[in-house]
Amino acid sequence: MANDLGFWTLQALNALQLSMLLFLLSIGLTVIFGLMHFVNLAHGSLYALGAYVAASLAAVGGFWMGFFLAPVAVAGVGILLYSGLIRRMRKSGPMAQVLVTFGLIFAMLDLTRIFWGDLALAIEVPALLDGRLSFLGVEYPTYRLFIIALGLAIIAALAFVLGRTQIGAMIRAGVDNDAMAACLGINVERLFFVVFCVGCALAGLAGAVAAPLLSVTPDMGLQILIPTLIVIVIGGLGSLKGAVAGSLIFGFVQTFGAVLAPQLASVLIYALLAAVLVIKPVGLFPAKG
Amino acid sequence: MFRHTPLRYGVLVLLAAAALFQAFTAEYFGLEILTEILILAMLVLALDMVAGFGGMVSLCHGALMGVGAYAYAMLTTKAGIAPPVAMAGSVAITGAAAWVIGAVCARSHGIYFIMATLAFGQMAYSWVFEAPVFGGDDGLGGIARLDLTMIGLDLTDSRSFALFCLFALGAAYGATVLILRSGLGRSLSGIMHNEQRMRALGLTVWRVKADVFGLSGMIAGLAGALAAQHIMFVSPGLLGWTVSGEALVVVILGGLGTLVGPLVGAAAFVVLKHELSAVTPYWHLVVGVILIAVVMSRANGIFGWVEARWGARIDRRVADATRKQQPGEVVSDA
Amino acid sequence: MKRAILAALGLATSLAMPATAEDIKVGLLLPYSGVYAALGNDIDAGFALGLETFGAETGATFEIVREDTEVKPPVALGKAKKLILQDKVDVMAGIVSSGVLGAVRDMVHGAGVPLIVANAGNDEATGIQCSPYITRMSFSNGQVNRPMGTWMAEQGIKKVYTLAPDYAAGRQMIDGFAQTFTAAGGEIVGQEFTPFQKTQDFGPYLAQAKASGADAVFVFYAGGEAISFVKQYDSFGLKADLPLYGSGFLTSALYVNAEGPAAEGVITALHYVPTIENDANKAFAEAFTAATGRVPSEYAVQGYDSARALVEAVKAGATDRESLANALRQVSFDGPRGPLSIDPATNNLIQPIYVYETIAGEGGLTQKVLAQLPAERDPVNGCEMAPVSN
Amino acid sequence: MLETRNLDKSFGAVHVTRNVLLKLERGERRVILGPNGAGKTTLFNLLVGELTPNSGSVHLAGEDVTALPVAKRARRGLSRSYQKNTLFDGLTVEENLGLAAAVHTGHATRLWSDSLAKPEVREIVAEVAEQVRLMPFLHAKVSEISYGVRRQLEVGVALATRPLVLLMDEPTSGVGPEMAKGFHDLLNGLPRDLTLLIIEHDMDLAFDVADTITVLNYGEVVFDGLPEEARGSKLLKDIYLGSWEDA
Repeated sequence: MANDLGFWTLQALNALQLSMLLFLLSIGLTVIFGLMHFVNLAHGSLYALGAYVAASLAAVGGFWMGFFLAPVAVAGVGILLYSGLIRRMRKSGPMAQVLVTFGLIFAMLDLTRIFWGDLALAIEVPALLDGRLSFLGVEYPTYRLFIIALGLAIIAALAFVLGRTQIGAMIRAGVDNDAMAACLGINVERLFFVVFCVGCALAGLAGAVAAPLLSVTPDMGLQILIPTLIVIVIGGLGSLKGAVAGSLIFGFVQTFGAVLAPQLASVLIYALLAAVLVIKPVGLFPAKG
Repeated sequence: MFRHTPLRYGVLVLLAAAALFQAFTAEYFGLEILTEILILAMLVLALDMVAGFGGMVSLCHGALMGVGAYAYAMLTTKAGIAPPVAMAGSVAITGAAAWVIGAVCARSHGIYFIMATLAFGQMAYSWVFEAPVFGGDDGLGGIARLDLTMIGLDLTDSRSFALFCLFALGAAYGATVLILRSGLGRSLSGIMHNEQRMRALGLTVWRVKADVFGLSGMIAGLAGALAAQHIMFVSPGLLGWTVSGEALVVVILGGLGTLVGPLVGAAAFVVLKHELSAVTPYWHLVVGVILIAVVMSRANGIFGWVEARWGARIDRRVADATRKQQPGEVVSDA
Repeated sequence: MKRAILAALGLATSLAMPATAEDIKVGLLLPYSGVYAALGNDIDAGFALGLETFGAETGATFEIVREDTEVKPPVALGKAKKLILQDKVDVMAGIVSSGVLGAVRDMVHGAGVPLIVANAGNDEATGIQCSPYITRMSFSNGQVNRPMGTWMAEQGIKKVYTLAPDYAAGRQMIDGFAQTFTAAGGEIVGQEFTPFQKTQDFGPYLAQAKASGADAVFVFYAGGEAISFVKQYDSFGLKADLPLYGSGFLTSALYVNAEGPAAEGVITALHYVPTIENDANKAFAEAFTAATGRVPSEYAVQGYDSARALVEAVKAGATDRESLANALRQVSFDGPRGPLSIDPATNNLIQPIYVYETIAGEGGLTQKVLAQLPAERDPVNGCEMAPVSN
Repeated sequence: MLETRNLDKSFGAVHVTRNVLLKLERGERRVILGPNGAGKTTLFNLLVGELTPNSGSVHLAGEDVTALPVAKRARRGLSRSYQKNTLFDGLTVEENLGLAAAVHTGHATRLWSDSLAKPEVREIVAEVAEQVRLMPFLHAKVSEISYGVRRQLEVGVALATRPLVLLMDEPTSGVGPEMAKGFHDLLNGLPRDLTLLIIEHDMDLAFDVADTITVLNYGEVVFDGLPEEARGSKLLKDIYLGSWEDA
C-alpha cells in the first residue's frame, strides 16, 4: 500500500472528478424537485440519452460537436416530456410521479436499444484534452481535469445565476413558496419550463462528458440513477449547496472507501445515507427549513 | 379504512375460481405463470397494506421479499434447518428487518420516505451481492421445498406447489384483512388520514407505523420463502430496486388501497409480461407506455376504475336484492 | 377479467407437440435483453450459422425454440421449465451467465435433458456440480487463464498486480492465473476486486496498481466494464511503464473498436480470436461476417461450435435426450479454434488457448496471435458422474 | 391541574410567549383572550408539546411534562382541538370518534381485536356523540357534514380521549353568531370536573363559559382574573377591545 502524498493527491483528484460528474446530474434533478416538487426518476435515462447522442454526433463531427449539441438535443427531449407528461403530472402526488417516470425509464431504455443496439459505444477523448498534465507531483489525465474544471465552472455559473440575477431570485422565490411567487407576478409555469429544460440539458451534458471516460451502454442511466438520488437526498432537496455537498460526500466516500475498505465500499454509502436520514430526515442542506 | 363491498367479494371469488381452474387444468408453463402470479400477488398485498392504508409508499418491498428468500435459502442449505422451521424463521427475520426499516423511516414522509426505503433496499442488495457467504452474483442453489407428503401433497410437483401457494396467498389475504380491521390497522388508517391528530390524541405514531411495516414485511418474507422454493434458487437480482418498483407498479395498476385490485394487477402484469416478451425483446417499452397511460389517466388503477364506475351500482343492487329476498323466504317457510 | 386471464394463459400453453426421431427440437436459452443482450445475439447468430453449415450432414431437421433469459435466474428457470416440459425439446443450448446456469442446473440434471453450455464459465459447472447431461462448448474460467500464468512468467515478468470484478467468475479467472503464475515463480504483489457492475470509475484502483511496484497488471473485465477499464488505464498513462495483460475478454473482438487506440498493445489470452490461421476459421469468419456484418467474437464461435457439436452427436446416431447427452460427451472435431474435444471426466471442452496482442490494422483494431498454448484438461474438481456408455 | 412556570418561546429574535404563568384548578374553565398574534396558539402548542419552550416548564396534574412528547402528554390526560379542523377526512363521524376513543382505551395498538367494535370504545363514542350533539350524523362521512357540525366533531374527537384537561382553540371559529351561542350551551353542558382552557375571539360569548379569564398581549399575560373584573378593565378595553373593534 502506498502512503506517499502523490497517491493521496491522485485519489483526491479522482474523488473530485467523480463528484463533479455527479454534480452535473444531481443539480438538475434537485432544482427541478425544489421548484416543482417533481421527482424525475428518468433523469438517469436523459443522461444515457446525452451519452448516446454525443457518441453518434462524435462519429460524424468529432467530440466537440457532441459536447455542444447533445445537451441541446436532450433539452429538446425535455421540452417534449414537459409538455407531454410533466406539466400534467405537476399536481399529482409523489407516488404518481415516481411511477410515471419509472415507466419512462423502461420506455427510454428500450428506445435506446432499438436506436443504438446492445453493443457498447465509445468516444475518443479530443486531441486537445488527450494526454496528462503534471502538477502537485502527480500526473493526471487532462480530460479528467477538464471534467473537474467544467464542474467547478458550472457551480460558479449557477451560484451566480441563482444568487445575483433576477431569474435566480425568481427561482429562489419559487422554491421557497411557489404560490407566493405566482402572487408576486412571476410566471411560474414558464419558470418551471425553463428550469426543467436546463436540468435536462445538464443531464445531457453530463452524459456527453462521461461518454469518453466510460463506455456508453443502454443501462448506464439505471446505473447512475441510484448514486444521483443518494447525492440529492444526502444534500437535501432543492438547493445548490446540497447538490455540491452531496456530490462531494458521495465522491469522496466512494473513492476513499474503495481504497481503504474495499469490502465495505458500496454498503458504506447506503449506511451513510441511512444515518443522514435518521439524524436529519430532510438532508443536510434542504432548500426549505 | 378497509371494507369488503359486494363488488370486492365478487371479484375475489372470481379470482379464486380462476386460479383453481388454472391450477387443475393448466400445463407446466401455465402452472409456472400461475405460481409467479400468486407469489407476486402476495408481495403486492404486503405493499398495498402499507402504501394503500398507511401512506407508506415503500420502495424496498422487493428487497424484503429477497431477504425472505435468502433467509430461507441460508437456513435450509447452510444451517441445515428443516424447511417448515426455516419458513417460519425467514418470515420472522424479514419481519424484524422490516420493523427496523419502518421505525427508522417513520419520521420521513412523501418522497423522503420513498428515498429512505430505497436506500435500505439497496443496502440489503449490496450486502447480499457482495458478501461471499451469500454466493454473490451467482446466487445459491439446491434449495428444498417444504415436504407435505404426510398430508398427501408432493410439492416438487408444479401443480401441488401452485395449490400450496394459492392456499398461502389466501391465508395472507385473510391475515391482511384481519390486520387492517384490528385496532392497529384502524389506527394506521387514522395516521394516513391525519398523522398530526393521531399523535395529538396520544398515539405513538412511529410504533404503529413500524409494527404495521413489520407485519407487512412478514408477508413479504413469506412471499420470499415461497419464491425461493418455487425457483429452488436465489440470486441477488431478487432484491434489486426494480423489483420493488415493479411491485409498486402492480399495486397502482390494480388499484391502491383496495387489496383486491393489486391481486388483479398481479395477474394482469405477469400475463402481460409473458405475452409481450414472447412477441418482442422490447417488451419493457410497451409496459412502460401502459404504465404511463394508467397513471396519467388518474384512475385508481384497473380495479379502482371499475369501482368508481360500477361499484356503487352493484352494491346497491345487491343490497336491494337481499332486502327483497328476506320476506320471500319467510313466505316459503310458512 | 377471469376470461381474459384464461384466454391469455391458454395462448401461452398451446403448441406442445412431442418431437419425432428425425426432428430435433433445440431450445435456445439466451439473454436477448438485459446487460448481456449483445452476447446473446452473437451466440444466437453463431448457432444459427452452425446449424445452417453442418445441419445438412445429417438426415435430421432442426427446429429452434428461442427463449429470453433477461439475465435473470428466476426468469431463466421458468423458461427452461417451459422448454423442457411443454415444448418438450430434445436438447437445450445457450446460457450466458453463470448465475443462470446455477439456477437451471438442477432442473436440467433432474429432467435428463442435454444442455450445451455456450458461454457460462463457472468452474463448478464442470466440477463439483457437473452432470452427464451438461456439456460445455465454451470454456471454464480457470482454463482460459491458467496457461497465461505460466506464459507470462516465461516472458520474465516477476511481479503482477491483479484486478477483476468482485463476483465468482472474476475470482475464478484471477485464481486460475495466480495459481500457475506463482507456481512458475512469479509474485502477486497486490490484488483488488472491484464492485461488480457498479464500478464505472477505475481511477482509485489504477492509482493503487501504479503504487504497488508491480511489473505488469493482469485483469479480467468484460463488456462495458472492459471498455471503461481499458480506456481509463490508457488515460492515466500506465501502459508504458506497467504493461496491461489480461483475460482475453478484456479486448474481445465484439467491442475492442469501442476501446479504440487505448487497447493497442494490450496482451491477453483467450480460447478464440478472429485472426487464428486455419481453414475452418477462415470459412467461419467469412460466413459470419457475410451473415451479420460483424467480425466473429469468441461468443459467436461458441454458438457455432455448440451447433456443430449437436450435429456431430446426431451424426453419431443420437436421437433422443438420453442418447444425445451421451453422444455429446464424446464429441471431437477440428473447428475454428483448432482441435476440440470434450473431456468425458468433466464434460468440459479441451481446447488450445491463444495469447494475442491487440494491434492497429487496416480496418481498425485487429488481433496478432503471439502464441498458441497447448490444450489442457481441467482438473476434475470434485466432479463425479457416470462414465460415458457406448 | 395544569400549570406553567415562566414559559418562554422565541423564534429567532421574536418573542412569542414571555414568562407565561398559568395555573388551572381541577374543573376550572378558563378563557384566553387576546388580539391576533398575541401568542395564544403558540401557548397551546407549548402546552401540548408540539413546540418546546426555550425556558420554563409545563406541569400536568402535579407532574412536570415539559420533556414529554405530544403523544405521552396526551395519554396523561391533555387533549386539544384545533382552530382549523384537523379531522380524519375520508372517514365517518363514528370512525373519527372511535379512533380517538380507542387510543384512550388502549385498543388502538392491538392486533387481535377490532378497536371500533369494542364495547368500551362504542360506549365512549355514544357518550361523546350525545355530548357534542352528533347523534344524527354518526354514519356520515366528514366530507358530507356541514362546517358547523365539523366544528362540533373537532371538539368531539378531542373529548373522546376522555381527557382531564381539554384545550380548545377557537371552537366557534368561522361559525355564525347563532350557532356559536348553541356551541357555548354545548360547552356548558360538559361534565363539571373537566378542566377547560379555551381560546376565544368573541368576548361576549367567552363570558358565557368562563370561570376565569387570562388575557395575552405580545406573548405576555396582561390580565388574570374573574370575568366581572375583566369586563370593567380599562387595560383590557385598550389592548383587546380596542383593536378588536377597529378590526
